[in-house]
Amino acid sequence: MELIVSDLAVIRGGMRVLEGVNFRVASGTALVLRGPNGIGKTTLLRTLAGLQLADEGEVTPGPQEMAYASHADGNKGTLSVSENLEFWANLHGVTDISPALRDFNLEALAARPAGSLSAGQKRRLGLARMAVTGRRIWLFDEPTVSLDVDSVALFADAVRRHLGQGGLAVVATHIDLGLEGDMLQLGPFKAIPPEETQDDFHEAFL
Amino acid sequence: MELIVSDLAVIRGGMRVLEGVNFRVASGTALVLRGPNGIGKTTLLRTLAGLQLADEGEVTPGPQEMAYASHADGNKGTLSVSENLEFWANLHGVTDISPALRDFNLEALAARPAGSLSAGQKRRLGLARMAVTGRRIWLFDEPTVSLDVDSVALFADAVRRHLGQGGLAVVATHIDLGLEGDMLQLGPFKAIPPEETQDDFHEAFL
Amino acid sequence: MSERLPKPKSLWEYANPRRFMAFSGFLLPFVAVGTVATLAIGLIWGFFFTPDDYRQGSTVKIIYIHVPSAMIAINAWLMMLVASLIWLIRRHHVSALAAKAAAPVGAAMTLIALATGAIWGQPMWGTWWAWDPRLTSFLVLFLFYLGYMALWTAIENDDTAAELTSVLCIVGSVFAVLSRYALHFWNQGLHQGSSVLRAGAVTGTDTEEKVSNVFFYPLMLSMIGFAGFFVLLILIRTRTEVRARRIRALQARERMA
Amino acid sequence: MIALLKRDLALSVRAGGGFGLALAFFLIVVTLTPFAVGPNSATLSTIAAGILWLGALLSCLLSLDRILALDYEDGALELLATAPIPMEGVASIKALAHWLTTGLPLTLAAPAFGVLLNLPPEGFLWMTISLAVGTPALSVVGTFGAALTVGLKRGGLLLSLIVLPLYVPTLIFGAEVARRGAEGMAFQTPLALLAGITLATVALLPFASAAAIRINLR
Amino acid sequence: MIALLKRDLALSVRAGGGFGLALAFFLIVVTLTPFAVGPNSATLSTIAAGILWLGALLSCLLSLDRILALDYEDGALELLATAPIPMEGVASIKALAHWLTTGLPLTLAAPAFGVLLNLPPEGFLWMTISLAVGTPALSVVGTFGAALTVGLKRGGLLLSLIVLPLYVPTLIFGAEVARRGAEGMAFQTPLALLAGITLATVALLPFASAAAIRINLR
Ligand code: HEM
Ligand SMILES: Nc1ncnc2c1ncn2[C@@H]1O[C@H](COP(=O)(O)OP(=O)(O)OP(=O)(O)O)[C@@H](O)[C@H]1O
Ligand SMILES: Nc1ncnc2c1ncn2[C@@H]1O[C@H](COP(=O)(O)OP(=O)(O)OP(=O)(O)O)[C@@H](O)[C@H]1O
Ligand SMILES: [Mg+2]
Ligand SMILES: [Mg+2]
Repeated sequence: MELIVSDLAVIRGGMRVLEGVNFRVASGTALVLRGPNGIGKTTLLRTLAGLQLADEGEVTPGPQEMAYASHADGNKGTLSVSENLEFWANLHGVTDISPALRDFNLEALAARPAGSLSAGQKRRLGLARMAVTGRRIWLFDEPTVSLDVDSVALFADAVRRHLGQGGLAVVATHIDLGLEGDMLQLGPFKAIPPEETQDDFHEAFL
Repeated sequence: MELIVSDLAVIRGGMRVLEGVNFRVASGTALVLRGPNGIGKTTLLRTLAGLQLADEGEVTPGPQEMAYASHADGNKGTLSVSENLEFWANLHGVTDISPALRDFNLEALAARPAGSLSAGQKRRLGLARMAVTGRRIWLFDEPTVSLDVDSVALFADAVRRHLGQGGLAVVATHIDLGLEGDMLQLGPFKAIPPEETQDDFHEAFL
Repeated sequence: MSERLPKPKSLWEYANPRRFMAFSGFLLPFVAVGTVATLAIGLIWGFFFTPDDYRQGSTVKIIYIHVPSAMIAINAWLMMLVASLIWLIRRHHVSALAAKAAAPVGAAMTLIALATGAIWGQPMWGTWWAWDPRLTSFLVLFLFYLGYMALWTAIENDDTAAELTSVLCIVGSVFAVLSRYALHFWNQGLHQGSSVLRAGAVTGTDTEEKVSNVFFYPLMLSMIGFAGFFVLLILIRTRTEVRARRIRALQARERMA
Repeated sequence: MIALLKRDLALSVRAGGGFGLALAFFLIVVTLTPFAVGPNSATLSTIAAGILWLGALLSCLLSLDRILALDYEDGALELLATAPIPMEGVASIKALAHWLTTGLPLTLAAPAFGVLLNLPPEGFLWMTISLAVGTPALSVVGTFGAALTVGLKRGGLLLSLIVLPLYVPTLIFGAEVARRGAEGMAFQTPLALLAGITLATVALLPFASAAAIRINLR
Repeated sequence: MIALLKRDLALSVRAGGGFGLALAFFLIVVTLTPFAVGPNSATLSTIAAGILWLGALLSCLLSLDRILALDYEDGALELLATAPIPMEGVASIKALAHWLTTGLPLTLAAPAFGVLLNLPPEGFLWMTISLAVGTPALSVVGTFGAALTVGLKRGGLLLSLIVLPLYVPTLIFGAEVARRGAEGMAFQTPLALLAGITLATVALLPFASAAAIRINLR
């Protein structure tokens, strides 16, 4: 399987932020998205995940193959770590959460209410969710926010293991993750607002 | 002026997380707090900022000298960037927000509603808030989360400028900020749970 | 946007903002003149050149404002419904904006109908307000207008707002009809049924609660006048909305550049 | 789907008594009414049925904004949207969970509260029946309103502003059934209409809700 | 302080009409009542004053959870706690902002709605006065409740649960003033008591609220 993005244009807040984005990610490899703040990494990932519509262009395969880890984790503070994971697992028809707990070193915290975790512990839980989706393509938006060095290593291992099983990953980040895999600078794809002409009045709405 | 922390013990969720923390930060210098996830950096900073009570130990000067930038920024999505800053400025009796806007390269975004910013742009706004508090001691909790390299540099410069004016800063972080200043590993201060004896049954409640 | 445009191939092309602006700009003066004329004639005729009703006295003249405004109040919602459907199906921004523009007008008309009705009710029924189904269903209609407008104002992103309000408008219409039946079931009212458009009323042959011809022609005129007034307001407000929307789009461009 | 239902119930129970709260609010409204309208028991028993329905409706209303808001704020809603279950399913489940934690307990408790407003004895049975038939509609319509306003700060009031007009038919028929039941008049027609509304909304509205949620997530 | 007030008002206006919403909700409650209790205008005018007060109280209630919740969620409350203004000041300002956006408009609109429930004409003046005197207490007490429940997910219902009992005295005296005013009886005593309650709460409760907020922030 392969992730193919062909001249994709993504919009945010009614304006194009990126256009003509082209890349392919072969299974077993990872792609690292780079670019200054506000260039459109999050927007691109959300578009891949099917959370917002592309302005033009193609993405194959569809969202049903993708698992997306955003800035927000979507875990409930009142539920315990394992309860949160089990919920996501059930939802995706996965039965066993113990590997995920192990990979992200959460066994010790399994019984803790998620609300009582520290920032980094919360983050680990959020990442562990990906492992119970059973999806082939993993999309990460700044996954290592507030993770310490060991946890970053844990994360890198988990991703490598996933790649080893023929999965693939797209990671937007500002810092180095020690993940081999090619890198894509988004700078060049920045959308240039078309200069005003009479009859793009209609388009000027979009 | 000098920040003096003498054998401080901090509690979180009813449990001691750190004890016997001792350090001094002279004016014009910065202290970088380091430690694995969940060691107690956030808890320590919150205690310094006076947001929670110390279990024992002393902190001088009091909270009224400190400005604290936490994981959450406290800015309103419906208000514009400059409106948000002006609010904090008024609150602290500061009149001019333009330096803050300049230092964190927010002029271009000044009129944007804060809700429509990207993660990094939001973060810059959160950090700019510190510059309008007029406080001497700056406390940062993982300030560079989701900042790109340039913005990290901006941040470092701003802190240096503050130090240059005789201020001082305490920064909890996992990544290198290119900030000179001595570093404190919190690992050694991890609280050891007292083993149960008959007569500290009473303390076991704390 | 003043220079010539190619002739439209289909009616839908008028939904292109640019063509709409051109066309509506051309239409506006005619509608304005027509409206003023009919309204003036209808109201003046109605107020000064019709005899007082033997039963209701001069209060009957309220009908020249009351009935037309009530009529518009109902039809404004219908127009919003149609516009919303057009937006959802064919994605013409203008129709969404037209729906947005219609809401406050409709709400105002509802208020006028309620107010005039209340003023009329004082002499006729001896009370400002009675929980008569006709009246009450108008009150409920007003609530629907309120909710619709509140939703528009609450959402920043224009397209999202258009989508959501359209959905609300459609679902709301169903419930509005439901409520009307519910209300009629709930209470039998003192308010008279539709008689204006009954043949008997026009020919003056039917007996009770007829609106006889003397009152009928000026009433018709003022109804037409109100309809014109409605169209006029919608055109103006929609043009404003289009411009406002355009300004926002250009500002967004500015930011990105 | 089941997992989602389980989680929502668990959450509403953990977060300080899902069932308890709605009931308590109901109780309070009922108890406040006499203070407001005066203790005259004749007046009370005439308006009892109505007040009970009003109270049920309001305590439904107060819990509406939580149906989706929390999941939206912590990003769970986005993840649900990418999960392999249809958004219509999510909407229905949410409505069901809401009904189980508010509508159902209210229905069961209504007779007890009827006593407080000295509702005539014949009324109790029909009070309960009307609530049992009517409250599901309240939850479903409420979910629709929540879907429209999810993601808007201070949704609370706006939500109720949008939802309450939609409640009118249900309220009228429901209260009518209860009132007529209490006065021993014929209530078949309103009851049938009430059931009709409930069935229709339960069957159709989740699609509208799902659409609204999708739009809001973009 | 002024800055905070300005910001809060700005926010409630931006977020889709601070004033409008409370009013609209009030209107709706007033409209729904006859649907529930039946159109009989004799019954209505007897309970009019009470229902108006109940409606005002509820539309206050619905906006309570926004007083502090938003500031808590986005961390603004913590920052306010570290800012050089006393927490008591914050609590008072919050209450004031809430009153300006709900209590005040409600008071002004009450007579208009009185018409709908055919409140006897003598009643209007005293209805307005009782609301003007009573609603500030509602806002202050509400802020206290909000302070207690800030930081709890799905605070909404719990909050109203805590607050409503505290509203009882205000409601009783307020409705009493309005009712007596309508029936042309003596109302000095309840009015005096109502004013007393308001003054006392406004003067003292902010301290309790501030304490509650501080505790919740630890
Ligand atoms: C607030 C109170 C009232 C409201 C909301 C109200 C509303 C309406 C509505 C919706 C119509 C229908 C217009 C149409 O069918 O196109 C109408 C017509 C009419 N109303 Fe009222 N009305 C009110 C009070 C009154 C009163 C007090 C009177 C005096 C007796 C009155 C007399 C009429 C008449 C004569 C018509 C024309 C009947 C017809 O449709 O041919 N209304 N009103
Ligand atoms: N509300 C709470 N209840 C109970 N325990 C808590 C609570 N919040 C945090 N803890 C625990 O207190 C310890 C310190 O948490 P803290 O957030 O200070 O760690 P940290 O150093 O900031 O970690 P990170 O680098 O991940 O932010 C952690 O072990 C955490 O699990
Ligand atoms: N809701 C919104 N309305 C309008 N513009 C928005 C909105 N959200 C984001 N933007 C703009 O879209 C652009 C892309 O935002 P995005 O979040 O994708 O950037 P990013 O690459 O993720 O930045 P960061 O590295 O800071 O997360 C930014 O310029 C941002 O200002
Ligand atoms: Mg981002
Ligand atoms: Mg931390």
